[in-house]
Amino acid sequence: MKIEGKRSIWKDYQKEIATDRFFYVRSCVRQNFFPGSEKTFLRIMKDVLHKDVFENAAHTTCSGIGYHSDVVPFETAMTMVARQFSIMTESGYENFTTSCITSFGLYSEILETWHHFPEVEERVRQHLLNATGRTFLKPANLSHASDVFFKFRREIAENSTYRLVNRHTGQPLQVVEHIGCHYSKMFPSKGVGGAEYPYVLAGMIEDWGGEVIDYPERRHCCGFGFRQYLVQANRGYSLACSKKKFDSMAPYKPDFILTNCPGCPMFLDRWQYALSEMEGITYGANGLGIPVLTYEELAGMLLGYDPWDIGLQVHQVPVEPLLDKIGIPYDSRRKFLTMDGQLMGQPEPPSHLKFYQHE
Amino acid sequence: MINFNLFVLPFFLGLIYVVIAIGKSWYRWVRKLPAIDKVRFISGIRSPGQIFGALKEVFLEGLIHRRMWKQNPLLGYMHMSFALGWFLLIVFGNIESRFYSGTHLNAPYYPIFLKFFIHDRLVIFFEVFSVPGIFRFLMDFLLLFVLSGLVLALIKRQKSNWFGMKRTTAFQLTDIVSLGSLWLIFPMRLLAESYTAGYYGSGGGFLTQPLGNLLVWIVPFRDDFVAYGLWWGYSLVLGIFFITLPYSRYMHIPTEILLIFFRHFGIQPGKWYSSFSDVEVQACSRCGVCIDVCQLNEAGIHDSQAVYFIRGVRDKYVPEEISRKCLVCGRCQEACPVGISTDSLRLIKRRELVSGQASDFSYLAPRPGAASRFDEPPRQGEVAYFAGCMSHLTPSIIRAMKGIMEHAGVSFTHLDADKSICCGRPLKLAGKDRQANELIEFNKKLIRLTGAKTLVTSCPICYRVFREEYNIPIRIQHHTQFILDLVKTGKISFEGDYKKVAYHDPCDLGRGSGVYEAPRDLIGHFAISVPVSQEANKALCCGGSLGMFEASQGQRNTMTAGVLNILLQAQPDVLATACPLCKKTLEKQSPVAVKDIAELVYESLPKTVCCSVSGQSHPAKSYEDELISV
Amino acid sequence: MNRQVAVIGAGITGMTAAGALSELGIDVILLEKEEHTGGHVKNWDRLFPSRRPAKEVLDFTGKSMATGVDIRCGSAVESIGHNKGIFTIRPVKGEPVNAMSVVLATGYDLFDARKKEEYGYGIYDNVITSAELETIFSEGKKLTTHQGTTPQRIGIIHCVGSRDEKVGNLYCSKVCCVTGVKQAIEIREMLPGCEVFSFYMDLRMYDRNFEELYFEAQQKWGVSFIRGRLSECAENPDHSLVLKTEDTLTGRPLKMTVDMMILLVGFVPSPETVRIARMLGLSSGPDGFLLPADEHFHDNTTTIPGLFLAGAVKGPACIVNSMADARATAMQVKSYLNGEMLK
Amino acid sequence: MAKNFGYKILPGESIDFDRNDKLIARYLVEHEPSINLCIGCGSCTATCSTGHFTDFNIRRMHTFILRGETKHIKKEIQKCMFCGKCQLVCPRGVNLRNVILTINRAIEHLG
Repeated sequence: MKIEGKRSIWKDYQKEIATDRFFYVRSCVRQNFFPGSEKTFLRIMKDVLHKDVFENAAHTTCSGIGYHSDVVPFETAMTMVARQFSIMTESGYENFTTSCITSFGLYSEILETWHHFPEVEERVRQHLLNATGRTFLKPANLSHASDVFFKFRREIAENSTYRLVNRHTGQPLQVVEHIGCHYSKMFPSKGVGGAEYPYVLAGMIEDWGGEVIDYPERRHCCGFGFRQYLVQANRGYSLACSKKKFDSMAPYKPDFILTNCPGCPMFLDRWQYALSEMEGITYGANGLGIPVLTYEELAGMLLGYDPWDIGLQVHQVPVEPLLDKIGIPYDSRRKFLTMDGQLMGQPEPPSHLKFYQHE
Repeated sequence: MINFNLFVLPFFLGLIYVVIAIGKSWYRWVRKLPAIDKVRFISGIRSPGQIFGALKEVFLEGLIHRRMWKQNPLLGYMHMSFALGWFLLIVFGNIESRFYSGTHLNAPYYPIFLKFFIHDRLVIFFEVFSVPGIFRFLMDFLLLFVLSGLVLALIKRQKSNWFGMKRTTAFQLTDIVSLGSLWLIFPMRLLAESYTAGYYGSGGGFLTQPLGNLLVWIVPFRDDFVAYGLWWGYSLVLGIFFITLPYSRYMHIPTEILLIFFRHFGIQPGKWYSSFSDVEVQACSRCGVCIDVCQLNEAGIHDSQAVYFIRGVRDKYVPEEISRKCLVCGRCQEACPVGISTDSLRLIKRRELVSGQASDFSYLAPRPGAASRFDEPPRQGEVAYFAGCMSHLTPSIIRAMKGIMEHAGVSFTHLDADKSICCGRPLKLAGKDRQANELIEFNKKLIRLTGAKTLVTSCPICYRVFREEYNIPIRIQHHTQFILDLVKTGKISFEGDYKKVAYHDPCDLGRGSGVYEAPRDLIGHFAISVPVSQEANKALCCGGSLGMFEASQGQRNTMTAGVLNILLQAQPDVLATACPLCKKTLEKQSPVAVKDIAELVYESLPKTVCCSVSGQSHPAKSYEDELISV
Repeated sequence: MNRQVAVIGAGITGMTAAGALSELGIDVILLEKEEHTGGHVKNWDRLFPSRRPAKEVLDFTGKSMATGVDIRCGSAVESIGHNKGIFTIRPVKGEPVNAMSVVLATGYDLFDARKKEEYGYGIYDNVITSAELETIFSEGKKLTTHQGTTPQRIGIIHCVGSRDEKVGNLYCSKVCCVTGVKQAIEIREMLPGCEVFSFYMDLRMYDRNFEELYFEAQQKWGVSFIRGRLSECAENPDHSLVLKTEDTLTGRPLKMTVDMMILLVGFVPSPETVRIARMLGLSSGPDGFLLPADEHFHDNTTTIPGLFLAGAVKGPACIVNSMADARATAMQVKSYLNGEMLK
Repeated sequence: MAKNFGYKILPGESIDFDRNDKLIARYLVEHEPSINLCIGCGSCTATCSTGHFTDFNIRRMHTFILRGETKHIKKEIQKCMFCGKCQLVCPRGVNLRNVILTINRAIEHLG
């Protein structure tokens, strides 16, 4: 592996990312999957990076999930997106930042379509106007929230308490980065580092002290794939996709997996449970699984936020071994307590996947 | 008078040994015959006619070597001089000995060593016209006859190409001992008789007496011990020959006799290895005639000719590919002086090799409820025409056949107009008889359903298996026979210019089915047949044989080039054959057009007819319209 | 400095053209930007399909230029212009050249395999190009992996940078197919224990003895050909490579590990060709290669009288065709100088 | 105890060349090397007598064998009638009848 080769490719995929005044749109599903992530993003943007990030309650789904599940036509999706732009315009912002990768992909696709077919844009404007009386300006800058953290990765590192280093050995942690398919596979130029060797998460890992693992199935889908999962009959295929990735990365002994998409951490995390229950297969050291994190959770961890405040307790694969490796303290007793000290419920112990017992 | 001396013992014991050994083998082979063949054997030995026929063939083949003569006169003479000469020496020796012993019952060694036992009886040398004199002449003459063969045999060992033989077989140790002793028998006899005659001054014939006198003159000391020693030597080589015979290639001599009887009793090679096969294998004389006639030589293949294959069977080790490395063209079988069914033996081995492999032709079976070809009502055509798989790649043959039948007003059903179920012979050639029988059953059903009286095929491969295996009460004809009948009954006639045609005999039509004349007669009606140096039963295989599995395309091409050389010697305008596979194979390399006889016939029909006939417009509806939908 | 003809580019085409012109008694100068003549051919070990050493061809062509050709290496063209039938060329070094006619033989470049990112060239240790393999051959080295081990299985990837909309090249580079077959044979010859798999879309064995070479590769050398374009490649922990393709002849995706991968890189117009064409206002096709005045009747001339095109400036061409084209150009130049140019 | 969530891990469609057992492929290449000459033109399959009744595809089958995918071939190959038309049309001189016979043997000997 020649890292210089990758660097020369990264040079070709530089991306314009706004530096302030972000109009932030949330993901439909992330707040259920990993509820701490978006909150942590906003917290870091405000407290650490001191940026202006605006949210508008009128924001709805972009309909990307329906579009990619073949239930929402493109024409409809474009009008929905036009409405989000009009809300942004109305709010006085022009830097559009999405929490969701599929949204990001859909926005990119629509802006690219309008760029090549202005008559389509005109038609959509007319639809929106007829339906809602709204007009809009196109965003001056479109970024994914992970682009923003990539942009400010060094600032985050400077403010961090911890680094991605094994405190016992002093060695950098070995990290698998997994990029959502809709981030740059459709439009390599819209993603940091392109589609083949995306740099967006790799850059964070490098600057936060870890090392990136390049394994054969790095390009493969996490297994969510919308239709694969949404139709129960197809779920076996979803599971097979995840398994393919785990089998491929396992020989590299990753310390954890870092993701930037709503679905990926969900499926890479939960399918490890499903695989262990169905087939008795476990990955990671001592049958504990490979922890899967979102980039917001990781940033929060390194900045010294309480692991349970950023939602690490909702992970199926226990994160405690990773916290121990880095040296992040946590209170095991608080893991399943709500903010106001109530027990939030506790999962049944899995049959094969081991629960972490703190020494 | 005691007619015994110790020196006869080696001969006598050897003789007893060899008689017991042969008897034992014969008994074992007969006992192990399959039940049906045993019945044939028992009824055979009770039938004087069959016995006589067998004896006649034993005489013609075992002594005269008729087939060998046809194949190679020099070899024929060599073998005849040994076999017939020795046989007559024994016969006349026996008769002669009776004059001296006065009795009909002599010890077996007495005639053999007669000259030793009667050396003291005065017989005058020039007493030519007396009975003993005639015998003396006769015996010396026969000895000379045998010795002339021996000289040829010695020459053949050194210069086999003088005998037209390019390759011959290697000897094993027992063969060498046996052959050495065989070769020494007659020189020893000559020396012993001559010296005895010379020593006693009488008793020899025109050869032995002068030679004896010379020997006595040459040998510095005069002693009857020399004569005695020579008689010992003679007896010893005889004994050695007899004792080694059952373990050497010369066992083929007594085995061939049994084989001839078997054949005359109606016993034939079966599907599986049997006692009969064993007899055939042991009857192989390793003469190597099959090596030279084999076309594989041209392709650089020198390890799988019949004699090598049979050696493998005898030694119970045949490398797999050897059994499949054969054209199964039948040329070696045709040339074999012993008449061993080499192709059958080869196929037996192939059957053994694939016996564990399965086939699945369930897709051909009519599915319950579905309309299929098997539900069709019988057709009215008098002829069922089966073009054959290969003919699908030579559509001009099919077009010609349809045109001819239309022209002749023959109503026919085209059995394989669209799809064809293979006739089964290709599977049989792979050793898969059981699987082939499944296909045969499907095809039989189809044929029966047509209600036709005659089954005509364009493919000799199909023709052969139709005749040999189908067992259907319907006339089976190759299209050459069928067209010839049309000509003979005046249903078609020819016009146009006469071409020079060289005819190539397809293996399965000629040697395989004995159809040599129909194609030639037919060609004679519209063209001039030019001679081909190797034709009819000696015809070469085109090289495309389905019997061959192990040859590369390059090797096949070499064989084809060889055939074309022969076929084109008389510079014909066109090469005719009667097989789609031969046509495709020859066509590839031939500088002149290669056509099936049917095509030539079609082209030679009166022009008005020829042009009005189209391949598509024949009246009989295609039988394959209703297909099994899969 | 005045000359009758200036040939720009001393690859095999320019050398052949210059040699032919001087043999016709024409005063010719040969300009080359590099320090040596020979162009791409000097980096090649043996040539398809006969596997004649490339050096033989260069030596032969060099001899034809031995007398009468003024060879100027290290003389890249800084500017070129024409006025009233006289071309003025300013090289980066040396005095300007005035010529009555110019033969443009600036040829091609090899496709930069880095652009095909998913193949990992420049990133994975054991991905090399066909040109690099030739260098290994011509230096007489043993073919080893980056880690120094003897490869047990090698994948040869056809159409890298050719017939690929994704890199903007729709055209076929013509010579890579047979080069791949030749190199497969050479690998098998050098390393009999090494399996060779060629991944191809079509095998375009267009010229004499090419198909026969393909046949030989299959029959004698047991090279395996898998019909399917490589879609992606990844590296294993042991630095071997995982190839993913569709085995289109079975209709199933196929995954295979190889120790090394050879990329058969195609032709692109050389930067020199593009630059000089721009200075002269020559037109090029959608593929970027230069257009002659007419594809059938005036395939060596341009819209500028006295300016001729030879060899791979007009698109991918093998050595044999480039040399023939160069000789044809020389004859056309002679006609032009004699005032006999066909209209 | 394996739990049943109402779906199973689907086996991959992809040919895993490294993991596949290529014993039969090796046997085939060793005993009938002409198989290497195939250029995948499909003449054999187009003319195949069995192919007229079923979707028997000898070209694809032997390609599968060379890739080590043999499971479904074992049954399928039994449909061949051995008529030899495939061999007669092959532009590369592949000895196809022996290819099929050799595959049969390989399956018999090597499972």
